[in-house]
Amino acid sequence: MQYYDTGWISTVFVLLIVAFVLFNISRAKKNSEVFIRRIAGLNAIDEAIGRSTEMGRPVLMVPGLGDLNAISVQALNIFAYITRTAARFATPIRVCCSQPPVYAVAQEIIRDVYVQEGCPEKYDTDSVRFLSDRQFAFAAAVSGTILREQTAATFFLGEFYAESMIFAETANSVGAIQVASSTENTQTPFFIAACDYVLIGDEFYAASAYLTRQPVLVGSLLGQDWGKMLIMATLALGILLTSFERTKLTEDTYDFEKAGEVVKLDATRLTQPKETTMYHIFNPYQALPLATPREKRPPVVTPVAPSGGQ
Amino acid sequence: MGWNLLAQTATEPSFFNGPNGTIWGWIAGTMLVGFAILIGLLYMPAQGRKYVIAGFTFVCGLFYVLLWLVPTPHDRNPDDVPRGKVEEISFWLSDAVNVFGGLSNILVAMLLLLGVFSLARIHIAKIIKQQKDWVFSVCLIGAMVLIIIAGYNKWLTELNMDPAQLEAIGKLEPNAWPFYKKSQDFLFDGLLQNMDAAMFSVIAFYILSAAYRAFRVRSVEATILLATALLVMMSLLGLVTLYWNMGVDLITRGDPASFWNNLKLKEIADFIGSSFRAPGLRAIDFGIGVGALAMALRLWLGLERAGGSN
Amino acid sequence: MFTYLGLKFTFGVIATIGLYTVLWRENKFYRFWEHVFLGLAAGWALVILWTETLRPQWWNKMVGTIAEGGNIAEPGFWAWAIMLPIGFAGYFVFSRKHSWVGRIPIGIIIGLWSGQQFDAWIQRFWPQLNASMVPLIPTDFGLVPYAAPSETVLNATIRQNVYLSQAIGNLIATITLLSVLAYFLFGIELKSKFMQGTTKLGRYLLMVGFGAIFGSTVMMRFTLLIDRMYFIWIEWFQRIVLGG
Amino acid sequence: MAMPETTNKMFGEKLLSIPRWIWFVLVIILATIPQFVSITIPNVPEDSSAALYKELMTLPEGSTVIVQTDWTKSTQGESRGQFDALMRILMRKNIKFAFMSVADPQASEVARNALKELNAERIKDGDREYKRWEDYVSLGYFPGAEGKGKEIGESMLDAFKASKDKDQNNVERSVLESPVMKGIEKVGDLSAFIVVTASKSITIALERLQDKVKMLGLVTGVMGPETVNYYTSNQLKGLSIGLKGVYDMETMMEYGANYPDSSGKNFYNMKKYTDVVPNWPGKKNMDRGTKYYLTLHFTIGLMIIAVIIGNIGVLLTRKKGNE
Repeated sequence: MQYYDTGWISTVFVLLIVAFVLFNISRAKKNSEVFIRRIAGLNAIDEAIGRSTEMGRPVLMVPGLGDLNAISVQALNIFAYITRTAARFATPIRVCCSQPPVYAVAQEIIRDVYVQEGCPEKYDTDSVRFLSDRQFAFAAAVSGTILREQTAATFFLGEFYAESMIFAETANSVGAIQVASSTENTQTPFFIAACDYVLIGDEFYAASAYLTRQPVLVGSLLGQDWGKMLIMATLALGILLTSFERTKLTEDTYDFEKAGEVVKLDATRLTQPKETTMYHIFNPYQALPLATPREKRPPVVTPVAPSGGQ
Repeated sequence: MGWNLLAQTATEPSFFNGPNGTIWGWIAGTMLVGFAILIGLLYMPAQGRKYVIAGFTFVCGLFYVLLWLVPTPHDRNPDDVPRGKVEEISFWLSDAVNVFGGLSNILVAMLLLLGVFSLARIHIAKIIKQQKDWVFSVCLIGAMVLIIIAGYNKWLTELNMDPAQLEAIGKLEPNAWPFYKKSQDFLFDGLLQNMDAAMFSVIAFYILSAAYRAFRVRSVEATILLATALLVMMSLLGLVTLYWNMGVDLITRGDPASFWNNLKLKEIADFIGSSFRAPGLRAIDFGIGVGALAMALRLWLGLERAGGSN
Repeated sequence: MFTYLGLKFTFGVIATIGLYTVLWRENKFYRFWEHVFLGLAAGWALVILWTETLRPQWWNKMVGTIAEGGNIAEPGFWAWAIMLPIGFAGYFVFSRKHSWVGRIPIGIIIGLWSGQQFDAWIQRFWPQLNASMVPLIPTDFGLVPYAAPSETVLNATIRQNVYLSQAIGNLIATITLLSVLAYFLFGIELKSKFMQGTTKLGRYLLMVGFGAIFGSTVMMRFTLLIDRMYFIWIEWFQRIVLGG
Repeated sequence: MAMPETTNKMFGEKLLSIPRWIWFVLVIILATIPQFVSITIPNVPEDSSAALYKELMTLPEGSTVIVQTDWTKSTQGESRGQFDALMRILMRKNIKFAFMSVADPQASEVARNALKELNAERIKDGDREYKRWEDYVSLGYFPGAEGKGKEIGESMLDAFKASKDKDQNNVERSVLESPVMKGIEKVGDLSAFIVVTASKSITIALERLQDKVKMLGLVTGVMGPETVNYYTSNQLKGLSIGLKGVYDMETMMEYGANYPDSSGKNFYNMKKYTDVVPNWPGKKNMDRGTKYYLTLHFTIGLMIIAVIIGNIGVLLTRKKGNE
């Protein structure tokens, strides 16, 4: 971070969101009876599993192409819930991973679920699979799996790219119920076109709180809401301020290189975008050159390798 | 800086480094110690475990958090000497980025074997048990072995080749390539790359069928989706745009300042883009961004166990 | 046709067609190519694992490298050796008893990722916030085209005026932005008609955006198909088979 | 009276249930045949492409840029065209460039091969050959875009101290000694940082470098919608999106922007800029983009027709239902 001029504001903004989340988590630990609005796609989960139980066909889960990060971890959290339900009905499951670390985490989470449900013997190590870390090899393999095993329910949750269309249409062609979500906005419309239920954007992060009602998750969800409201408020304020300032006549202009030195113009004119308060807040003035320059380190002499060096 | 393990910028010798070939002892020692600690961890009491993992996660995260919070040195040159304590820390941090930046790649790479191992295990088991489709498993394993041999063969051959010869081979026509190069090129460029492209282009078919099936005036949402998609698609076609705009020009009689110019296809598309698509996506991204931030916070502070199913 | 290139292209085409057959239905030919594809992908991953990642990023840093004439290009930092045991710990995931050790490398990866998010959030969203703060009050009420605020049309030297059409566009953009954001508030019970309306509107406006994305994505998908057809018909059929 | 209704209904149901394979066959045919004819289609370039063209044409001669290429065979349909157009401009303006890639280890090799062909084309046109080491170097492949992006932002010297390339006498040397990277210490010393990508790698680069250097992008149609946000918020100074972007570049290279043709009227007026940006007369400007753009018309046309047919079907059947 650069703190000079208005540079510190962004940091404070993020710290504020962080504070919201932490505060709400601590609050929710006391009382987790919080309202969360209905999310259609998630209510469909049980229906989907029920259907595949009747048909005796497997449930397919794909945590996307992403590396091990919040998105894939979140996807696995939802899959843990799905697996829990599936385990109760002894419905076969398939988890197809494209990243080794994600695969490792998936292995452990899914096994834990079966253990917690008291049926570790039902857990088949090969039901969680690593296919390929190569996008389209993965796509080919997954659609092959869908077609051969005739999955009755498919869950595509996580970071999906171009392959989303391949998965969705293939699953659609075997008549599977599909619940899908991609954090990549560019893929969401394709899921909307081809899937039965789609979690849009943020709903994906709300899912685990919605399903499990864990205080930590619920609290953090509320914190996120506060964060979004902070953003909305900032936007509203900024828009109003900018709108009025842009109607003001002015004679001044600012030199952005010289830390916003004021320069007089000969004629009055409307305020320019760059002269609004909001622009200044979001674009700190250039820092001036160092007052006391740093001294230089003497150049490094690269030593010659001893004769032992190969 | 010479004594700073994490600032691997300076090449002057220090306790932490040594020229190639002289530090095998140190390397072996470090590995032994590491494995010893690992074995020690296996006998760690259960209640302590989660603190170990949380500790690792926290420390690794902390580095980047500090990098963010500590003021970044302003116009720093590589041979500058810090002027004070704060700058010393910030210099040290920005040097250490070199090291931390690489860590997760190395770990992910080391875990890759895990994934490939599980893939191979499944298919070799199929072959041994002569299960359904075991022949295809043979193809899979075969292809894998072939490309590994060809790939490493090429790499090793070119590694031990003198630059001039390599350059000469680089100038050759593909038909005149030596075998080692042909074999690798055939498997990688001839098959793998082409299959990538093929699978990628399959999407076009699916998009067509999905659009035909899904883009129907069933609900308000579907209709909106359909209408905008059609408009934007048309605006991508130079010919359509041309004739559409000709039509508009009939209304405006070619007056560039006429209001009706807004009906030009490109203007409509731009309008949709800037007034609906861009802000819509932005809003989703704000949501996702806050969600990811909160999740990162939870994971970093160990508030949520990956796969928070307990 | 029977030169190296000829064979290479021919097999490329056969593989392409093999994968295309899945459009008809799942069949043995597709299954064959699917498995070959998987095998090659996995094998190749193992090749570049060492040549592209571990060797340059880990091994060379650990043992150091020698430049021309035996001088040190890079000294070796032996401490990198610790990465091997850590990476190895990941393989305990298969052991029922000690699987927790496998969480250590995972924990490190997640930690490194999480730490970066705070700065990344600012870098990514701070300018976007600012870009969303657009003026709504027009200073010029002329009915000029949406595209008009441009120097070439109005030969103004600096863009000062907010034109009516611009203001309208900005207003709609603002409504979209705020209502979509409102749609993603989960913890608030929408009692008031207004809020319910807003979120509904938000969802509709989202659909406009998604429609636009669909439209613009279609372009690329078809381009890739066209490129494949070029490969099959021009590069292979015309040049190799017909030898044109 | 009911008779035509029922026939309508049956017809409508027919329209609703056209089997997939018919569409598939049609699209294959339409994606093939137009490739054998060559017509140039009229075009109205996008703003973002125009901005990109203007920025590229105004780069100082002899300056150095970094070209981050993150595309391979699978997206060459779009990326190759963009890369070619970009390279043609850079080479004609004698701008030195350094390749790097973060998305795929193959990317830099694919780029080098493309460059080889372009060089052959230049020699055919009687231009000087673009020489490795003097005019361009390859910095290599860096997995872990995030980390690398940060390193580059901190210091070019550290970020690329390990990168090697062959100099004119085939000797492996540090790229930092090459004429291309001479005097480049901070990323700000580059005249631009250009990303040709088929993935999110441009976002990652933006997050880490946008405040330090002028960034330009050439992305695939899919990445377009989300990347264009960065263009509108002025984090990206210029952006070419997908095949349309390629065709825009090629047409502007042929006719210029704000630039009068023989008849004296401008081929295209840029919305954002008044700068007169000339064209490259007598050079090969129209290439892949032109070839594919015509075919694209037919395929997208088919798609539009498919959607329309489907909806006619819906309307016909619905009419009966309401009776």
